[in-house]
Amino acid sequence: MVSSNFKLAETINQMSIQVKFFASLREKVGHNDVELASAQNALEAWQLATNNMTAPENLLVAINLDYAKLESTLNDGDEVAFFPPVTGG
Amino acid sequence: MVSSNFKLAETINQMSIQVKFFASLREKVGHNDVELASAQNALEAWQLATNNMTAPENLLVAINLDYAKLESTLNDGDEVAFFPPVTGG
Amino acid sequence: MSSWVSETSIEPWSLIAEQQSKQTIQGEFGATATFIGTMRDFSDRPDISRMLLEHYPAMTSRYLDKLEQSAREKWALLDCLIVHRVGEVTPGDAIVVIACWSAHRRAALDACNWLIEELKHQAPFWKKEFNAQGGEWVTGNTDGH
Amino acid sequence: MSSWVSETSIEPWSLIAEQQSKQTIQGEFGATATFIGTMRDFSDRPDISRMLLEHYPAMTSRYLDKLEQSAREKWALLDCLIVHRVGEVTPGDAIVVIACWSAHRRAALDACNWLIEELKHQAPFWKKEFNAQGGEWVTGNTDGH
Repeated sequence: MVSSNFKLAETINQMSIQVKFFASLREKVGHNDVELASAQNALEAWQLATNNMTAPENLLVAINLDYAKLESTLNDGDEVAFFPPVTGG
Repeated sequence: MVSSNFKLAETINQMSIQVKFFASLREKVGHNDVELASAQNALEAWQLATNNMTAPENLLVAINLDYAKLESTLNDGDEVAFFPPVTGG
Repeated sequence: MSSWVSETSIEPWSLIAEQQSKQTIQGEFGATATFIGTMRDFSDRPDISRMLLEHYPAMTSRYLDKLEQSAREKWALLDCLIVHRVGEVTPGDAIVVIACWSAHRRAALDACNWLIEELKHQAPFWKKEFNAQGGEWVTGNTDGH
Repeated sequence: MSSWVSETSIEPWSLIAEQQSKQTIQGEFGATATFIGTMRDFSDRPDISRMLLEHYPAMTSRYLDKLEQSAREKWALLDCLIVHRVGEVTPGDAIVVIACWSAHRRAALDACNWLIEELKHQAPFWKKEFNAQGGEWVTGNTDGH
């Protein structure tokens, strides 16, 4: 029981945030995917995953596949993606 | 020479105007094509070719394949067409 | 650029593919916009079984050419196709095919939109619809809604 | 209704014809509007030889579905098709195919126009163009002119 509770506490403190980069940002940052153990919001995830690179002005953010903001709060299990303006079609 | 001049005079006095009707107007008037020996304008052509039928309000007129008006003057050799609003496409 | 009237059944996607296969603008065009008008089995009246498409042949070709010409003057089109069916059609048959090719998308989209509206209000075609109650001439084109 | 991403070459007119062959709306639809986006051999830079289309797969399918759903809420569409190419393409290759079917023409035309604009500004696709000088990411979609 004690061991099990201890593990639970550990899980609560240690979030899992998946960070993804696409297109020119992927090349600039130098990697596709990073897993973070904690990040309060998208901005903190950006800072941690890029070693404090300055965020471009036209940076787009998606949390769990929907557009979001840099100030948007992150929760355990979230996937946050950073990318430049889209150019499909 | 005399005979030839006489023929020329005849041609000048006697115009040839082709009158055409389309769609519901063709059915209403009861014929497609009429040739008139003279008509000053489209309205007169309508009156002569339809036995003075009242012209419908939405009547469309084309002279030599271009939209025209009932008051538009006719010249020898002209083709004047009468039809209801177009419904293609 | 081509426009014509067809007295026999038209297959829109084959027509457009064929037009494209004859083009020499590959790499130049970035946009194709098309509109296909197809016969429905209803109008203001239900259960339309067939339709007769009448036209004024000499004026029709002149007007289809004119429409194409005007569209080319208004927009930077690389190619354009207008085909209109005449004669007897049944529900599901294509009535009109319009396709516009351009480098950038607004030209093709706007020209295609303009062409179908102009065609509907200018080109000398008339529809007579038949159902069990008999034939009736369509009295006017709507605004498309 | 269907939307998908294709990793291999797409042939627009066959795709649309095939979609239509699966429909059960014959006699109901009177209008089909389509837009095809095709790769050009130029952009702001000349002589583009190839292009890489990257996307964010999970978000892309979600967004194409969302776009279709929104279009159906805004207009009375009977069917809708959205296909977007990813991977490496060369000039003349189709990049996007949009087709809308409706009873009356304004719905299909307006929905098609709206869908291409929304797709260009919302769906997570990115283009990297290559010419003899190397590769460059396209920095933003234009307003279509």
